[in-house]
Parts: sequence; C-alpha cells; structure tokens
Amino acid sequence: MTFEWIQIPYALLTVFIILNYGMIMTAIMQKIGARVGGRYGIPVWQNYIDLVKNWALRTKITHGVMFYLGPVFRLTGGLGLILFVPTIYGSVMHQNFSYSGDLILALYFIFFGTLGMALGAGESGHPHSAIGVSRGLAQVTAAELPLALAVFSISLQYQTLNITEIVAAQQGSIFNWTLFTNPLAVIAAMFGFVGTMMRSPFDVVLAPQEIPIGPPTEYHSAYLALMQTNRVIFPIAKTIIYMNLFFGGATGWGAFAVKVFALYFVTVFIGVVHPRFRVEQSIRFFLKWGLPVGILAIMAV
Amino acid sequence: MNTVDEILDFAIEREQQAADFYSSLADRAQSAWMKEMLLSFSQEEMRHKGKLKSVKLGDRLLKADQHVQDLKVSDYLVDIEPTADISLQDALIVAMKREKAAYRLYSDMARTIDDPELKQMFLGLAQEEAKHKLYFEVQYDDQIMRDN
Amino acid sequence: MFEPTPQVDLSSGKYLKLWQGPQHPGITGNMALELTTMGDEIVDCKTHVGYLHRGFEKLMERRTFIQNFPIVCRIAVPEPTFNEYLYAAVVEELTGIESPERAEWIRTLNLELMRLASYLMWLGGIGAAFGQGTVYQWTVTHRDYILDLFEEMTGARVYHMYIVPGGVRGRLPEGFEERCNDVLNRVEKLLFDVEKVLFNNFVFKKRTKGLGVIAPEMVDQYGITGPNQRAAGFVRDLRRDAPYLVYDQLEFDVITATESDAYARSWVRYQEMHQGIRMLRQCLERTPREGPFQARMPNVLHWEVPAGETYVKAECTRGEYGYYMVTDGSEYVRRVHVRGPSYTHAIALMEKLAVGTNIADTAGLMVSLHTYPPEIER
Amino acid sequence: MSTATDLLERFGTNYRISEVNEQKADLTFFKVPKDQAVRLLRELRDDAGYTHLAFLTNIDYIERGIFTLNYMLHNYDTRHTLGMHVDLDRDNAEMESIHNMWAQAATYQRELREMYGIRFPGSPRLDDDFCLEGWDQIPPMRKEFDTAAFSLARFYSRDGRGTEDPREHMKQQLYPTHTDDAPEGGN
Amino acid sequence: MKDMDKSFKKDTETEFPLREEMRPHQVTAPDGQVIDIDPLQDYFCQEPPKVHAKSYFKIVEDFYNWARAHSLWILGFGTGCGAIEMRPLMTPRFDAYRYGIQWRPTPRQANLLVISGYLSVKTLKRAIRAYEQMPAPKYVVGLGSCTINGGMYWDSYNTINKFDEFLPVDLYITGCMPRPEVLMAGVLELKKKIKEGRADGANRYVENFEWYKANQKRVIKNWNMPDYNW
Amino acid sequence: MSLKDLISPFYVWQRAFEKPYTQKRPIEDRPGAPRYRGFHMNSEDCIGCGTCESICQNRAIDMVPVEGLEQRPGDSGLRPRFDYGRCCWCALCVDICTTRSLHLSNHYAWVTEDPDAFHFTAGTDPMPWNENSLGYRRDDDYHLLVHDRIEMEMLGPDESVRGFDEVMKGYTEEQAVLEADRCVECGICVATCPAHMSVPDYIRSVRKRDYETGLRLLYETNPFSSTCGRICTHRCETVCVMGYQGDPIAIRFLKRAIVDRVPAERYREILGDDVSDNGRTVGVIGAGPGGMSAAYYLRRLGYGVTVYEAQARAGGMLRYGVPSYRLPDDQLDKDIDYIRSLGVEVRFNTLVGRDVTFQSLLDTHDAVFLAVGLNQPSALRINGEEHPRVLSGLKVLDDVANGLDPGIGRKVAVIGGGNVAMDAARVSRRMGAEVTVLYRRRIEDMPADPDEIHESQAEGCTLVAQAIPVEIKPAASEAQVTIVWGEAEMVADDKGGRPRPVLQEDRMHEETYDCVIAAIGQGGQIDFIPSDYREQIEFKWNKFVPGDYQQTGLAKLFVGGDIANSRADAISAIEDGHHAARGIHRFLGGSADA
Repeated sequence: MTFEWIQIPYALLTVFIILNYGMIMTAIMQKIGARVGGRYGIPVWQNYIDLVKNWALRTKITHGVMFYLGPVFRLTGGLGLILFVPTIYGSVMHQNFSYSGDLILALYFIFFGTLGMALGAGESGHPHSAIGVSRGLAQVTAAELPLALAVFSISLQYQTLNITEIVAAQQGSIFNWTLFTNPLAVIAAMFGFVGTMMRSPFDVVLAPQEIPIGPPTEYHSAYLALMQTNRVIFPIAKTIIYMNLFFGGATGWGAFAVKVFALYFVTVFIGVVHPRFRVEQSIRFFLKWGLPVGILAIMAV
Repeated sequence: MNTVDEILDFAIEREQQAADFYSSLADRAQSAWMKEMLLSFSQEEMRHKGKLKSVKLGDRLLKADQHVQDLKVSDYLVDIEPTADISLQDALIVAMKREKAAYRLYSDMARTIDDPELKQMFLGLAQEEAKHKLYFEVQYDDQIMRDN
Repeated sequence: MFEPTPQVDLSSGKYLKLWQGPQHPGITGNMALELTTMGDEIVDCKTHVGYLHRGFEKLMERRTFIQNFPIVCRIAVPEPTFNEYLYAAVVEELTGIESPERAEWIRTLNLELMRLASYLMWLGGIGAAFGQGTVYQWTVTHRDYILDLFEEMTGARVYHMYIVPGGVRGRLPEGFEERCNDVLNRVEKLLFDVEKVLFNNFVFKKRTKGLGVIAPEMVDQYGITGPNQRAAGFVRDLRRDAPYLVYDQLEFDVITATESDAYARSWVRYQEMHQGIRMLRQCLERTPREGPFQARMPNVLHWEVPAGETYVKAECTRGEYGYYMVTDGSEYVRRVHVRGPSYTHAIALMEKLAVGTNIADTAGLMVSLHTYPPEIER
Repeated sequence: MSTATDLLERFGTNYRISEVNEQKADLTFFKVPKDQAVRLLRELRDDAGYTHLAFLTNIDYIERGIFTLNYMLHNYDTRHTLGMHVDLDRDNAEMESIHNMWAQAATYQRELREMYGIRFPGSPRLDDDFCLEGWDQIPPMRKEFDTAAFSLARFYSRDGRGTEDPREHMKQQLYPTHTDDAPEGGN
Repeated sequence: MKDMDKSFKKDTETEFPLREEMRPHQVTAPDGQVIDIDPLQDYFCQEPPKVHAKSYFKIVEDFYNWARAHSLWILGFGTGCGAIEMRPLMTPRFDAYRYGIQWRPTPRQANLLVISGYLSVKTLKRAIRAYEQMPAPKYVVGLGSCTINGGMYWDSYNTINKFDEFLPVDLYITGCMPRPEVLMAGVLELKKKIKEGRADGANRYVENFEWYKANQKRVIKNWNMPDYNW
Repeated sequence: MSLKDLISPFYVWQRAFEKPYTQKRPIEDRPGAPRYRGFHMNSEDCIGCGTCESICQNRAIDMVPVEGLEQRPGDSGLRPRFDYGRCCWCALCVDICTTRSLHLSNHYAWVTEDPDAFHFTAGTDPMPWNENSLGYRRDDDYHLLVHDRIEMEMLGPDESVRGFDEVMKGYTEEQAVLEADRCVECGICVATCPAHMSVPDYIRSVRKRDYETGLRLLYETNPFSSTCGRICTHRCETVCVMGYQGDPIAIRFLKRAIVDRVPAERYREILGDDVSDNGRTVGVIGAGPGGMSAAYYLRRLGYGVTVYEAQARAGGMLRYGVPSYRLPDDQLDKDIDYIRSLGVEVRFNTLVGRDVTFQSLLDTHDAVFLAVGLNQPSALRINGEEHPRVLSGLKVLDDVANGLDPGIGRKVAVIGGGNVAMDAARVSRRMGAEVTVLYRRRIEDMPADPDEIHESQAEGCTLVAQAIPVEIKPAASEAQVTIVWGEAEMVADDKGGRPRPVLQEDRMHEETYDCVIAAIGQGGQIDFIPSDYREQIEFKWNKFVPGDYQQTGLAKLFVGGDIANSRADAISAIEDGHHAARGIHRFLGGSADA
C-alpha cells in the first residue's frame, strides 16, 4: 500500500471521530463510576463544555518554552499513535498510515507523550509536577515492561511487527484472537494496559490526595484544554493498539465502539473499587506479577 | 311652631338660655375653678347653638336615625338646686338633668306632631340633646365616678 | 520525647522542600505540612497550624456564660456536639446545676450519633487518602442522613447548639426513633460494604499495614489518647473508665488492637462504629419519653458562676477532649482551655511519625491519626 | 483518705505545696513554687504514675500581676488527675521547659509563648509563629489586649448599623425633657 | 567575605529596567494611611493583572459565558467551617457534578473560589495568592455570615470582617453554616450572573488593584510566603 | 494477600445497580425540618424590649424605630433588625424572647451580590419567609428566664384579718436577689413609671447586694421609697416584659428590699445630701407625697422650704388614706423624717385660707408649690344619701388612722372599686364586719390594685360587680340602712375608653346593712385661691392643668399631685413634686438638670 494525499483528510476524519467518541465515552465511564458511588455524575456533554471553557479562559501564564511544548508533545504522542495504527481494519478511510508504522513505532509514541509531558511539567517548576513526573516515568517504565514482553511474544507468534498483519492474522473467528491463541501474552499485556491508563490502583501519577494533581498542576486554560483533548485521544489510541494486537481489531465502527468500550471498562472496573498503590509498590507489583507472566508468554511461544 | 325654621329658632333660643344660665352661675361662683367649669359649660351650649344655626342655614343636617347611648346616670341621681358654691359634681348633675329635660321636651313634641318633616326635625333635635346628655354623663362617669 | 531535628542542608540539592497545604486535598482541613524530602522519603516534617485560628479562648473570656454556648461548637467543625456537651458539663459542675435524666439520655444519643457521623466522615477520608474515592462518596452521603436526623432533632445540620448548660433545648421529635433506626440500619449495611471494599482490599492492606507504627512507650510520652491509643494495645476509654452521662448504663465493648499501625487504627475505629450503632439502639430504646429535659436555670442574661476551676473530659472520636475552666465569680469566665486530642496527634506525633515515610503516605497517615485542625488552633 | 491527700502528704515534705483544692473525687489542684515545679513534675511522672500530660495552660491574673501555669497530669492506674499550678511573674514570665519530658509540651510552650509571651528557654521552635502570622501587637491572650477594639480598628465593621436603647428611645419619644420651653427666670 | 568589587557588579537597573508598575511605590489606603508597596515582594503573581477585554463578537462572548457557567471548577480550598458542607455538595446526596461543578486541587485550573466562612489573617494571605493564581475570568463566592460582616467572629483578633475589601466577591450566601442546598442555589445564581456577563470580579480586581492591595497590606503584616507557588 | 482480598472489593459493584442517593432537585425538595433554625420572623406581639439584642453574642441585632408604629408605654417602638453578616442562628434570641414573638422560619436560602443587603427588620420588612409556619420555636418546657415570681412571705388571710399588722413581710435578702435576678433589664418599665425611676438599675443593685447604690438610685427620683416599696400602684409591673409569659418582676418589693436593708441613720451619709442654704424660700402647700417630694428636692438644692399642712401629721393621703397593714406608720415616718431631717420645716394644723392666706404665701416665698390632693369625698347624690349610716370611705380610714372608732357595725356595704373602697372594705373586715363591695363595673375594670382586690377577696370581702346603687332607704332599725341597687349591663365606649355600665331597671335588689361606706371618688378643695388669679390659672374639670415643669399661669405657683394629674397615685404625686422642684429651680435661675 502506498501513500496517497486523500489519506490525510481521511486520517483527520478518523481523529475527529475518535475525539468525539472519546469525549462521550469517558463521560459515560465517569457516569458509571459515579453510579457505583451512588450518584448520577456529570452530563455526557460535560467534557465539551469544559473544553470550550478552558479554551476561552483568558489568562495565560507560561513558565517557558518547554512548558508550552509539553502538552503539544503529549498530544503528538496520542495523535501519532492513532495515525500509525489501523483504526478500522480493512477500511480504506480509517486505516490511517498503518501500513508504514509498526509496533516499535507505536511503543515509541506511547512513551513520547509521557516524555513530553515530563519535560513540560518539569519546566513548570512546581514540585508536585516534578514528583508526579518522576513517579509517572518510573511507573510507566515498569508497566511497559510486561507489555514489551507481550509484544515480543506476539511478534514471535505472528512473525511480524506490522500491526495490520497481526490484525489480519486474527480475522475469521473469535478464536483466532490472540486472547485465545496466546492468553499469557494477553495477561501480561493487560498488566501494562491497566498500569498505564492512570486509574487506580495505578494512578499515583495524578494522586489528587498526595501531589494535588501531579504533572498538570501548573497547566491551565488552553494548555489544559490541549491536555484534555489528549486525555481522550491517548487512552483510546492505546486501547486501539491492544484491540488490534489481542482482540482481533475492529472491522467496523460498531465493533470498534464495543471493543474499545469493553477494554476501557476493564480499567474502570478495577479502578472504582481499589485504592491506590504507592509508586514503588506498583513497580514491585508489575515486576512481581507482570514480568513473570510476560516471560512465560514468551516461553509459551 | 309650624315651620322648621320656627322650631329651630326655638331650639336656638333654648341653647342661648342655657348658656346664659351657666354664665350667670359662673359669675356668682365662689370657687376659681368652678367659674372656669361653668363657663366651659356655657361655651358648650354656645357651640350647640352654633350648630343649630348652621342647620338652619342649611350647611348641615340633623340626623335622627342614629342611636344615642343612654347611660341613665342622671336617672337615679337627686335633683340639685344650683347655688353659688356649687361643686363640680353638682354642676354636672344639673347639666345632665337640663339636657335630659330638653330631650324629653323635643321627644314629646315630636310625638304630638303629625307633619313628618317637622316630626323629623324634633326627633333630630331630641337626638342632639341626647348626645349632649351623653357628653355630660360620660364626664360624670369619668370625673366623679372615678372609683365607682 | 523531643529529639532535635536533623540539620538539613537544602542547598545540597539532595533534599526538596515540599509544602502540603493549606490548600491541599490530602490535608484534613486547613493546615500545612512542611516536608523535607529526599526522593520520595520524608526526612523532616513540620506541622504549621493557625490557618483556622479564631481565638476562641479569648472570645469566650468576653462573652457571658450563655453567650458562650453557641460559640463553643465551632471549635471542632466536624464534631461540634462534644464541645457543646463539655461546655455544658463544665458550667454545670461549677454552678452545681444538675441536668435531668432525660436530658442525659438525649445528650448521650446526640453524642453517639455525632460520633458515628464523625467516624463516617473519617472513613471516607481514609478511603480518599488512599485513593478510594467510592467509599468517600458513600460515607459522606450516609453521614448526611445522620445530619438529617440532627436537623430534625436540633434544628441544624452541623452546628446543632442543642446541648445547653442545664439540659437540652427540646424534646425528641415525633417518630424520631423509627427514622433513626432506619438510618442506623442503612449505615450498618454500608459498613459491611465498606469492609468488603476497603478493609478486605489487598491494596489497602498493603498501603496501611506497617504505616505509622506508634510504639506503646510513645503513648504516654506523646499524650496519645483515644483510638490511636487503643490501637496500641491500651484498654483505656473514658466512657468506661470515668463514666459520664449514662455510659455506665450502656453495654459496649472497648475495642483494642495491638499492631498500632494505620490499619489497626482504622480497624479499631471501624469496629467502634459498630459499637456506636449498638449503643445508639440502646439509647433509642431507653431514652425516657417523659419528664423535664432542662434543669431550673437562673436568668441567663446575667449569670454569675461561682469562683472555681475544674476540668471535665470526655471520650470524643479522636480521644480525650476536655474543657478546663477557671471562673472568678463574675458574669464572665476567667479562662477556658480546650484540650483537643488533635493537638498532640497532629503536631508532635505527626511530626515524629512522618519521618521515614513516603510522601504518598502523609495524607493517609494524617487521616489515620484522625486530626482536625480547628480544634488545635481554636 | 483520698488519693490526692495521700499523694500530697507523700510529697509535702520535700515540696512547698499550697492551696490544695480537691475539686472532685478524681481531680485535685495544688500549687508549688516555680523553682520546685519541674522537679516535682518529674517525680510525679516517674514515681507516682502521673504519666499523661493532658495539657499545659496559663491563667492570667492581671489584677495580681501574675500568670498561673497549670500542668494537668493524669494517672491512668488510679484514674486521678492533678492540676499543678505554678505562679509566674507577669512582667517577666519565664519558666523552665519540660519539652524533654513530654513531646507535646513543646507545642504547648510555643503556644504560651505566642499567646502570653511566656519564655521557655530551650524549648524547640519556641519563637516560630504558631497560630499567628505577622502579629505586631501584645500577645493576644493577655487580659489587657482588647480583641474587639483591635478587630474594629483593623478589620472594620460594615456600615449601616445602629441601635437604640429601648429605655433612652422611650424617653425621647414619650417624656422628653423640656429644655427649650422651660419657665423663664422669675426674678 | 570580602565585599565585591564594584566594577564586577552589574548595573541591573539599567540593563533590565523595571516597568513602571513594578517599582516600589505608595498607595493610599481607604482610611487615609499611605502604604508602601513593593510589587516584586508583595504581589503573588509577579506582575499586576490586566483587564481582560471581552470578545469582539457578542455572540462569541455569550457562548463562552455559557460554557463558563456550565463548567465551574471550584478550588478545593476549605478556608473555614463551611468547607464541611461542601463535601455533601460534591457527594451523592447533592451531586454537584450534575451541574458541571468540579473540585480542582490547584488554583491554576480553578475558576471559582469559594471562601467557606471566616478567614484568619494567615489564610487570607493564602486565599489572595490562590485567587491571583487563578486564571481569569474567575469568580469568588463568600459562603456564610463571616464573609459578610465578620459573623460570630466579629470581635476576633485574627479573622477579617469584610471580605469584599480584600477580594472582589461576586456572590454572598448567608447562613452559619449555610446548607449545601444554599450553596447550590448560590452557584446556580452565579451561573445566571455569568451567563448575563455580569460576573466581572476579576476585572474589578484589576481596576481597583491598588485599593485592594492597600487593604490587604493593612491587615497582612507578614508577606513572606513559603517559597513556591502552588 | 488472600484470594478473598482480591475478589471481595468487586462485590460492591452491585451498588451500581441501585438507585443513586441523589436528590433530584434539592433546593425545591428539601425544605428545612420543622424545627429548622432558618431566618427570623417576628410577630405583632413584639414590644421591642431589646432582650434579644442583649443576649446576642454576635451583636447581630439592632433595635431600630419602625415607621408607623404607635408609640405607647409598654412598647418601646423599636423592633429588632438583624444583620445576617453577623448572625449565627443560635436562636438564643428566640429562646430569650420575653413575649415569644420572635421565631425562626425554616427558610434558609438567601443569596445576594450585595453584602450590605443582609439587614432586615424581622416581621416588618417584607420577606419571603414571613408566612412560614414551620421553623424553630422555643419549647414550652425550656426556659432561659425564670418566669415564676419568687414567693414573698405574707400573712395568710386568716391571720391578716385579725389585726393591722403589715401583710407583706418583705423579701429576705436571698429572695430579693433571686427575684432581682429575674429582671432582664430592658427598661420598658421606666417610661411607664410616672417618676421614671431607673428601675433596671436599682434592681441590678439588689442583685449585686449593693444597697447603697440602690438607695442613691431610688432617691434620685423618689424620696418616698420606703412607702412606694409597699403601696405603689406599680404601673411598671403592668408593662414588665416578664409578665408576658410569667409573673412580672416584683419591682415594688425590690424597692422595698433596698430600703429595708438600709437603716435610716445612714441615709444622709449614703445619699450625701449636704444642704447649703441658698437664701431663697419656697412654700409648699400640703405635706402629702407630692409636697414632701418637692420639699425634699428643693431642700437638696438649698432652698428654705416651709410646708403648710392642715392635719396634725405629715403624709397626707398616705397617712390617712392608706391603712397601716399596707403601710405601717413607722415606714412612712422613715421617709418623712428623713426629709424633715434635712431642714424642711412643716407647719402642722395650718390650713391655707384659714390660718394663713394664699396671698401671704405668695408674698413671703419665692415660689409656691401646691399639692393639696383630693380630700373631699364625692357624694353619691342618690336619694336618701343623708342617712346617718352612710359614711364616707375616707372618713372611715381617717378615723382608723387616728385611732378612732368609725362605728361601722357588723354588716357593711362598701360602694366603689378604687383603692379607698378596698381599703375601707379591708379595714372593716379587720374590725370584724362582714363586708360586701358594690361596684358599678366589672371586677377587671376596678381601679384598685389587683393585689388589693385579691387580698380583700381572700380576706373574705364579697365583691359584687355591676351593681349600681340607686337609692338609700331607712331600715327598720335606726342603726341600719337599706340600699337599693340595680344590676348593670356594660356598654362599649365609642371613644375606646373603659366600658360603661347601664342600669337595668328591671333587675333591682334591696339589702340592709349596718352601714354603707361610700368610696366612689374624691374631689379637691382649692377655694383658698382668690378668684382674682383664676384668669391666670388653667383648669380642666376639677383639676389644674399645669404647664411645663408643673408651672401654672401664675408664674410663682407650681402645682402637682392628685389635684393636678389624672393618675391619682402617690408615685405620680412624687414625680410632680420632683418635676416642680426642678421647675422652681429653673424658674429661680438654676439649671434644670438638678
């Protein structure tokens, strides 16, 4: 497959759809969580209003160039992730540039956003940001370790790093999904998934009770809006990768919506009922439970 | 007395007499404040006279339909002969009795007369006198019967 | 015991000065912790208070005895009733007024309800401090149900101003018993859920076990009282040791634990909530429905309390709460000192326990000590 | 014989104990001179079982020119509380610190330093701000400090208030004194 | 240490000239007292705030105001008693999230400062700092009697009486303490005000900046803050 | 970490399927509880006593005048105005409210942009919650004030009828302090007291057991404190705010509690009455309370005072009209002797007009104060009045006071309902007679003290209300008399005065008594004033109408007492005397503040 200009507007359309989907889905997730707490929660369109409001705030205080670039990097990470994985398998419009990207690139983008954030937050000079960033980096690294092993495992299994091909290999029957063909790898990967979605018990990066809100402490108005945008795109992009790698991808928007929702819900399901790990506890948790499973997965293959 | 005006003139004359009576009594009174007192009675009568005059001129009307309370204070009190050293209590009794007599007079006249207009006039005058009597009765009640 | 703080050379770059509060979600109320950290580890902690200082003790010196009654409840915001009771008790002791039995029962009911409400708030706090927001949602709501009961009984949700010197301000409303029982049942059901989600949660256990251990010998040195003391293995409870009100007629257990860490303290409090419900049920059953609820009082507008001094204490949710009052026979009090347990727990003890823990644990540690800044500063 | 009298008899030989007041069965107040106070405290804590320092506070007797410190000690075994009074000179209030005996005493001493201006040499962080910040007046808990006047002078009160005394108001309305239309001089 | 040689000392004043408003100057307090102000030390945001103009198009401004009204992020700063009634507000019983209200733990992301009750001088300083750190447009709600006229602490030596002298207040809620419902009613009222475009406290603060600063300085005598901005 | 720990948290997901706790519309659906302490309401019962203001520890309440409110004694015309920038809703004001007019509604929402808006006068300003029926009310069994009067030891009716011992024993010190403690010190009574005594202040001095200050306060306005402490008509107590829910403060007896505890010998030292003559003299006609009061205050200002008294002893109506079981002679003497001890000269048995002329008084003194009182009993003016067994009440009392036997017999009818009538009845009762009191109006209309009415009833006097004597007839026996009386119906007075009785001729009664004591009122006697002066002096009915400072048109003549006011009690006479003394002082060139 080769690059064509028409793919750029197609990709933008994909991003737009994902953005809106993410907005509404995260709101629904919040409502579900609120329901467990016994309340109704925010209106589903609340995220849009917040976004508009933050764009409309007038005061902008900057702490330097990196402070400004932080959210941009972060958004780039999210967007890049989407652009180089096929959102809808087999769709011309929504396969993005997936033919040119592979898993390594995707993993890089996952990390890229975090790093950008780290730089920006570090620039803000707020100690809570700094602590949050150091925690974030440590935890993400630890959480990605099982994921990396799982990725390694399935790349051995499918003999490719190209996501499109991996998805293709899972088509046909539900039992072709990696979930069933290589369950150990999926379990290992899910450790990484849960660990990087910033939900308890692994939300020590934001940890409102400890370091008020972590890295974004100093971010406000348009910067914050940018981060909010990212915060709906990035988890979905990550979820898409998991969906593609382990759950057979999506061949239509319907399957996409259901699978992303289900995967995302896993984190909510765990998060709502658990307190938060301390950072070294979560690292230890990943090393103790995630790592062996990942190694087992490789061994199994 | 066959016309309204005549009746009124008669009544006015009576008020004038009453006023004269009190002022002459005041002239003879020994006590300083009884002079004052009796003069004020006299003035009260002159006020009544003025009122009747204005009725005669048509400035105001006498109302006959209104009920005037009769406290009956004077009914059981003894008759007093006005003297020079009359006391306040006695002066009030005299005044009450005089007004009562006037009331009787007009009431009787009203009873004997057939002409409804005149009858109305007499009743009105009787009413006036009843009011005057009530005034003195109330004063008696307040000033003399303070503890009773 | 006082130990000199290690001299920290901030310019060395190894250390980071970190302020938690006063505007910080992890701090209970409005106070600040000045942490010196090395990495995530705290090497020095200093408590800063005074953000809520209103000078109550000064204000009370210039108000008459009845005028002090509405003001004392403001001293500890989440738990005003104990102040009301203690103030009433201290004045009653100095004047020799005895509140009637019915009032004593109603007061006990009131105090135990307050204790339950306060514990519910704390339960939410400990959940939230460790990132379990759901528990917080539940408990604050159930506390609100108790506040509804208070509103019905006393006329206000938070500052009840119900226990006056001499008795209480009104009788229990009609049908209060059923509604109260209903709320108690709901709270009890909730407590079992909380046990499932919080106390039986491996993450929570991991976080709290071994956190902030109070050695038994520290208890007297630091003046630690209440559940914090009982979690260290001491069987001391003023309700049993020096019974006031009608506690000698109620059945309840003194809950203790031995581990003396954050989990043990939480568990002691959790069980005390069950004991509270048990006591409340007894109160509801046995509170007299007839009889006076106020002693004969002098004219309160110029109420002269005889000269004297005394100290009255009670077991509040956090420990020994006491009022020390000195009077000189005038219409005004000479001196009041309010002894709140948070005073030692949040300052000396917190400063000691925080050293060596993780930044992430300070909030949880504070909540596990159950401190309220307003009663420190008064 | 009560615990308190027993105890005071035990220490009475070595210490000048005065003004013993048995307030109730489990609470006794007494007074010792300043120079013996800390020694007695230590003895009470170590030998007599009064291990719990409930609080330390101060009473201002401005008319007598003294501060009276009150150490409230509790014995968990006998469930008895002792209030130990120590008189200080009000103008030059200084007291030996007991931060080495109870950890929370340092905090109380900080508070007393700030609120009354009593010095406790050696007590840690004694001169740091405790509750107040930027305080530029005399220590606020001292009796001569008028908090209402201070509050009105510094924080102001909202305008639009004004009250009338019913008695004075009725006087003006119902029986005002006649000053303008009084009788003229007669001679 | 030996005094530095004058020739090595840079003339920072000419090299980096201070803007006029940043130089130390004097303002007159409402009570006539003249107060020295050193902006570099006294202002929490290192420069005086600026008046923020409205959008050029009314419809855009209205749209923005609508969004602002429906997305009120409260700074989680409980300054006094009232904070305890703000918890029920954010929890299931009253669930203010339904109205687009959220807690924000950092002033940078909040646009509503609820002063929940009395303010001691020490807290006032932090509240001012929090307020100045909040991005405009920002709103202040005074909760409880204490913010109006001192409340029951009217004679306390450590609590202020008239909050509106120190920060521009958009709305007062009376009560001691106000029930969560009233707070909710207050927020709904504030929404109305924002939608109508009348909630311009931030601009009022800028326009009367000197007056506010003079008032603040009258009360707050110690302007040193722990080192960084939270 | 057990498996249970891993799984059990997920159990609570079941809560997701339960109905949320959220109130959909909390503002509308959650009104305050029935006992909720919301915003203030005030009913029309408020009298503006300001007790709420004095208990408010937040200074949140101002007492402010309200437009369109009728100013009357017993109502200060002020109403509480609340500052919700101060209020803390403790509801102490509700608890202490003396009339129970103040309530709290269960309305609790008030949100405004304007911080100055939170002021309102409860009950008067239109507020949305004015009609609320729920909200905090004071519980009936809950009191912050003491509503029951402290009982005073007094002779029981059985004992009291046996002699002329004083009935009221007076408060002991403890009782007095307790009674004084009930006072809320609002000051409503001051306006009602004719002498405007500083009632709350001296009550406070009783509470503080500071009788010297108390005495000084008493003597500022009333030199007959010992007397007034016993027989004052205590108008103050009728408006006392404590009377709205309980018994009014026993103000009269608290006054007595002060004087009872200060020996007469120390008066001069305590009051500091150092008299220095200023060379002017004032004549006072009548040594009753008015005259002696004027004499006291004038003497204190340094005037030479000569009192002309027709009787042999001073005290006027207090001496001859008030029986000794109400006012023992020694107590009256205590007051009068103190006044005389300052150098006031009293010429007894000196009747102006007979022994000296009025003109000579005017000539010898710089000013004259006239307070002869009402000493002429009004006649019944009904048929048969001349019967020898018809006695006047005043005469009976006079005789008893002078130790004479009035000769009333065993069965007595007293006509009248004033204090004289009551005293006559009770005196007769003490002399062993069976007493019936005939009164034209209802018992509640009686001008006598309620205490006297009750005590006389307790002592066995029969009160027959609405009985109008119509005729007196000789009885079969020479020593007896028959009275004819008719029942009365009350009719309302158009002008709002007390209802007036109307005789019902069809319901007449006849009864025979040993004597009939007429005590229907009194008139005055001022014939000694030459008629030349009458132009200058203003009268109304049988009384003087004094100008400011009790001055008459005759500049040197000041009048006071019963002859110059319509209130007819001792305290009014005392005030007149005081007022006149000030007026005379001004008139003679001094300052009116003295």
